[in-house]
Amino acid sequence: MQSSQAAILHNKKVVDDYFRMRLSWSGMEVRPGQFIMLRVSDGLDPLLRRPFGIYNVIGAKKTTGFSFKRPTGVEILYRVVGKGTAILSSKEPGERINVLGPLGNGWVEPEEARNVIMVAGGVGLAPMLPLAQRLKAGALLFGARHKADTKIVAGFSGLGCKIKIATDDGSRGFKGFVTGLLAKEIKPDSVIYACGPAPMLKAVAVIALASGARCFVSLERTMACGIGVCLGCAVKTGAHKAGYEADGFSMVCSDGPVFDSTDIDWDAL
Amino acid sequence: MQSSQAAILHNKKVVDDYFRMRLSWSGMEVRPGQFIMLRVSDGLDPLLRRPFGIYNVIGAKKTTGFSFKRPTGVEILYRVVGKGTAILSSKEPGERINVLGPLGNGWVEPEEARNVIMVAGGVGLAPMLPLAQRLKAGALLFGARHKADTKIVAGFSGLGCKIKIATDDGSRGFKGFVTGLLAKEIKPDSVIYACGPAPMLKAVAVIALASGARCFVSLERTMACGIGVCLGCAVKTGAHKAGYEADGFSMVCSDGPVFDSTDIDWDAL
Amino acid sequence: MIKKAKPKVKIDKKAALALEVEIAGLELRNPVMTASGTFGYGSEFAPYTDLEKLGAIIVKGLSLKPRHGNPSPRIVETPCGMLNAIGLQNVGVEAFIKNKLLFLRKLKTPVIANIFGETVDDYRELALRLEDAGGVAALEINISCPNVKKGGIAFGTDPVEAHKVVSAVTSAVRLPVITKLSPNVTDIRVMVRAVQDAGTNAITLINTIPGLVVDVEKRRPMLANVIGGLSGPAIRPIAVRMVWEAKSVAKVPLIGSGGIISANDALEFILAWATAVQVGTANFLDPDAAVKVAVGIAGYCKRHNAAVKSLVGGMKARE
Amino acid sequence: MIKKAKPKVKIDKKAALALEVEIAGLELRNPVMTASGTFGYGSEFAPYTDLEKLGAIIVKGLSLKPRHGNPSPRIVETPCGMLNAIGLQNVGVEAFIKNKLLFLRKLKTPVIANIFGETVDDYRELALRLEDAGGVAALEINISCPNVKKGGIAFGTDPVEAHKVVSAVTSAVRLPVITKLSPNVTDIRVMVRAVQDAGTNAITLINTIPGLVVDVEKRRPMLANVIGGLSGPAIRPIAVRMVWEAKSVAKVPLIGSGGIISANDALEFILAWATAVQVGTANFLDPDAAVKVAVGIAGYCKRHNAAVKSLVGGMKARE
Ligand SMILES: Cc1cc2nc3c(=O)[nH]c(=O)nc-3n(C[C@H](O)[C@H](O)[C@H](O)COP(=O)(O)OP(=O)(O)OC[C@H]3O[C@@H](n4cnc5c(N)ncnc54)[C@H](O)[C@@H]3O)c2cc1C
Ligand SMILES: Cc1cc2nc3c(=O)[nH]c(=O)nc-3n(C[C@H](O)[C@H](O)[C@H](O)COP(=O)(O)OP(=O)(O)OC[C@H]3O[C@@H](n4cnc5c(N)ncnc54)[C@H](O)[C@@H]3O)c2cc1C
Ligand SMILES: Cc1cc2nc3c(=O)[nH]c(=O)nc-3n(C[C@H](O)[C@H](O)[C@H](O)COP(=O)(O)O)c2cc1C
Ligand SMILES: Cc1cc2nc3c(=O)[nH]c(=O)nc-3n(C[C@H](O)[C@H](O)[C@H](O)COP(=O)(O)O)c2cc1C
Ligand code: FES
Ligand code: FES
Repeated sequence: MQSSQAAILHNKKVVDDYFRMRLSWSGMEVRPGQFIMLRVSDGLDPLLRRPFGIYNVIGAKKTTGFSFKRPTGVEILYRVVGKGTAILSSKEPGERINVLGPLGNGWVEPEEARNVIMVAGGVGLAPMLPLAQRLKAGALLFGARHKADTKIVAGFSGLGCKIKIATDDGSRGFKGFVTGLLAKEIKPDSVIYACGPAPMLKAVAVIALASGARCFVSLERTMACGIGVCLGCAVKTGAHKAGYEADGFSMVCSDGPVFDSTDIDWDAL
Repeated sequence: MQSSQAAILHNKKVVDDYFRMRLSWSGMEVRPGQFIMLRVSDGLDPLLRRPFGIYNVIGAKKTTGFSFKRPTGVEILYRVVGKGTAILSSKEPGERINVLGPLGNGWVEPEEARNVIMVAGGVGLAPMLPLAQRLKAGALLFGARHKADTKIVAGFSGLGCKIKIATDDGSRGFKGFVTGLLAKEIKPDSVIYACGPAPMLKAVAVIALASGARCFVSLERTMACGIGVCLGCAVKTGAHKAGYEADGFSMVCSDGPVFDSTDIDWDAL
Repeated sequence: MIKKAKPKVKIDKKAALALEVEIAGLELRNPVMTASGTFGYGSEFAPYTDLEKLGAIIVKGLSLKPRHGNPSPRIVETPCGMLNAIGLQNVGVEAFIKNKLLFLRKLKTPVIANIFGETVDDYRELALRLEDAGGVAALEINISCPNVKKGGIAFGTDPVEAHKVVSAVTSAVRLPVITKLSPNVTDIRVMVRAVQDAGTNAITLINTIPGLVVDVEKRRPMLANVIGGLSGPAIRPIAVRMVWEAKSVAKVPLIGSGGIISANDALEFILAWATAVQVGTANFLDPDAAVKVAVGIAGYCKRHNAAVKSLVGGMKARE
Repeated sequence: MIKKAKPKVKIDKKAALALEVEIAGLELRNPVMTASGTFGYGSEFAPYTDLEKLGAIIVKGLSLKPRHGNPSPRIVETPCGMLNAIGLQNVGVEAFIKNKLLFLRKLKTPVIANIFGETVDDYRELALRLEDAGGVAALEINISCPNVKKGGIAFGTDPVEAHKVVSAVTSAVRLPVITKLSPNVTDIRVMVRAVQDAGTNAITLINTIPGLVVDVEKRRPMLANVIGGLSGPAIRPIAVRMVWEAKSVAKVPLIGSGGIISANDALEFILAWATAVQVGTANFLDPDAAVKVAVGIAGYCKRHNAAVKSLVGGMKARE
């Protein structure tokens, strides 16, 4: 974990309001599902760092394990939704930006035998790429607003995972929510990895529970510190978990962002 | 007067921390010594506009009068001293920036017969160029930190004014303050136009008073509105002037920035 | 080419109706006023904005006699805000009536005179003089000023003194009276009750918050007056909270002020129970800011198919 | 290549001496502390900063029993600031002593425990328990909490209640006691006098300022708790002003807190009479922020050839 100035290696529009930014990286190990926090401005407005999932890991040494060893770069895939991401999208290669990370616990490694299903909504696709890169198997179910958005899924081809797409307007793939695809795909021995808007995650959790499949979700909350100290990114978690961190609330940044879907109090989310 | 988005036509380093920025201009008349206020950021930090003297007027129709009619561009000459000017220096041509102006009253036109002396310290040179462009005569006394800085005076050559330079370290021209040059140049019938740091202006005012020459100074104060409503940019002015605006305080933005040096209460500055 | 920044969006008739609010018997075409001390006497903004698109214009605070104000420096920028210690410089009520009111009277926009004094009598006299003059639609009483007869403690931080000064004005004139409260109190509700009992017809909150910025190189305060009043976006969350707190006891309409830059900011106040809002520091960033806020509110009303009146207090606490 | 952001500047010996200050009998190597609730229990920052370069570490506020805190969302960004309504979630004093103090005791940096309760007895018990445990150099009492026995009015806004709670602690323990004041009062000097009379050894000002942010699209508060505490650079001018005001009656050392991001900000507080400072929200922007502030102060001291002690209160009002 480090807080440091990284060089922006590139920053390109993918489609519409989606951008990819590549940053230099010191070689620190990265696990699929971890995230980083960026200070988008040296000024005081916006004040807080912004969190982004690690979308791509560059130059890592080939290992057989579940993590990326000694990468030289990381990439984020981000959508411009407000002033922080707007500033980010205006950055030029060569500029430097302060990066804190890698943060959080990342995806839980599946047992070999399991049938893996990744479910992503919109920019929730970001933390799936490192997972797909490691697993080189399974299915990716991706939900988007419309055909254009599905361009961001291109990075997944050739990784050995089966890709199925749903769009809100039916302009590509299945018309409707991505959970519609999941219902068809899921098996009791599936292990599901999901990231996207809260209502989508909740629906995924419900389907998983019904089918008996294990399900991990990557959550988003407004964050200030990213390292478990401000206690700002709390989510209500099941009381069955032992210890302080789970006595009512867990921190998305340090206890997550990945949680077993059965640990989350979905009604409070 | 207008508040509008201008295009940045260029933004170049002149030397050290001095930059020139050219902005598109709607054709509105400009008088030498007027200034503009720029919003250096669309964000909230820094919050207030920053004032800059108009340094150059582009594409004005040739007129015989004292003002520039229908210009298509204006230029500022600025020194990076803090976060606002630092942000300004990072802007690229093609970007847009919000401009309020032209503001203030500008220099008072001299009677033809007078022997004009312009006295500028550092970036106080900026509002002198339009004056020199209109007058095409007189002397410019310019004080700088060192030889390198004197590069900013290049724009004055060929305008028909005699240029004399003083540097703090003597690396070019007279060694010492620019007021040293003034003492030699001044005559009772001189009319002096001065802009620069407050101590310099005060010294100029004293010399002018002693010699009986008329003297106009362009002052700087922290400003919020630039249009005389916040009453933030007050300077203490002589009680001899009639009317509300001068009953103790005058506003640099709307009553100035140019004042007759005998109107200023120099001890309160 | 430089383009005029004025918004081209027109507020259509139905939308215009959606914007109307009533404050202290005053019908306002929209809830956006300009805050005292940030809009001069109105005319200064005529080159930059359409004064007739404003809900109301509140002029710079007026005293009986002209005032010179504080020594300079009077302002300093702060993170997302600014500190001012103008010292209430103004032309005085007579010069206002003689020189400034003429222009304002011609506008279709109601003009509200902001007044302050050093004694209760000052306030009463000011009110009477302005009512007599005609052309002023309402008075806003600034009570964040030291009471010279009471050892300089601000009228606005003492409920008894606040009651006195407001009573003196409300009993003297028929003009609607708005009282502008200082945020510098332990419990804003106590002040709300006091001025309400004294007959105020509406309440503005908040005035600036006292602050200090030090010049660390020169080891002295940035402002000649040492302390100044903090305004701008930095204080907005505090101001919105105070409006919300005030509402728990307020029976008269509230006017929100503090850090409004955009329509969104104004709507925060409205949803938290402000019937109208004031745009202050933002006028310095953009002389057309207040009209842009009004236009933005119109857009919101259209999108949400709601009238401003129906949005007042529309914030529901989470389940 | 990514480079470590840690400042390479070393604080040399003479410079180090220039930084020393004393607060409540505690010798601090420099005046920079970490503010409670923004630095966890210290260990979380070990990967990012050198904990032994800090003047003191103040840990997250502790209560007798562990507390779950408020529902989520708990934080929201504001212009140059943030609002938090964590609800004082913490592990409770016993778990702190058992699990967290072990690590902290090994540091050469003094550890200050921040405590809060719902009754006067809570505070006393907490103080006794922490003194018994050993390894805590001082206590900081957070009195910005509702007093459940007095209808929920905060201890920190009532001088009588504040006096009670501080007396209870100072009379129970020998540890130095710092009282942290709420800014939410009409006159901070009244509170300073009250807690000083109750025997506090130092005073921290200010805690966060209550604020409210509205989600205008959803028409509800951004925070589940509706109101949160405003921190960050936005409040700095208010905090500096309160330190300056407090000094007019304070006999004990003051500790400045509120919006400190840089050494310059810290020096504003010091010149306005703070003997030490706390870095809070800035720790979120940069986990090495507090050490950078200390390094920056060292640089200033060198440039100005002055010791921190000699800078305290060094602000001269203008002639
Ligand atoms: C662990 C984690 C990983 C994330 N990974 C990615 C990613 O890979 N790519 C990506 O594009 N985004 C990601 N996000 C969301 C991203 O952080 C927000 O979109 C961003 O902070 C918005 O900043 P802004 O200044 O542009 O928006 P703001 O102006 O702050 O807000 C604009 C809108 O975004 C919402 N918003 C603000 N902050 C957050 C937040 N932290 N989480 C969710 N919504 C927010 C606001 O409620 C508002 O509606 C992630 C968030 C978390 C917590
Ligand atoms: C009428 C007028 C005309 C001006 N013309 C020019 C010009 O042509 N070229 C140019 O480079 N500068 C000019 N200035 C000064 C310029 O406005 C300031 O340098 C600028 O606002 C500083 O902004 P900043 O954010 O970089 O500095 P800040 O971070 O705000 O401050 C950095 C330093 O600059 C000082 N400073 C800040 N604002 C002002 C100000 N308004 N006046 C003087 N000092 C200030 C501060 O005290 C501080 O020491 C002019 C000022 C006025 C009032
Ligand atoms: C430069 C300046 C001058 C002000 N003068 C007055 C005044 O004369 N009377 C008054 O009641 N309020 C005065 N105010 C306070 C504003 O009217 C407003 O209440 C405050 O600035 C908060 O709003 P804002 O954050 O939108 O500026 C002044 C504010 C500023 C910034
Ligand atoms: C997330 C958060 C949690 C806090 N928790 C506590 C706390 O437990 N006890 C306390 O006394 N102050 C607490 N504070 C207040 C800070 O210690 C500090 O006084 C305040 O944030 C102002 O300083 P700053 O602007 O540097 O953050 C908290 C502040 C924040 C932002
Ligand atoms: S963001 Fe601070 S605890 Fe998670
Ligand atoms: S800057 Fe506002 S009056 Fe001059």
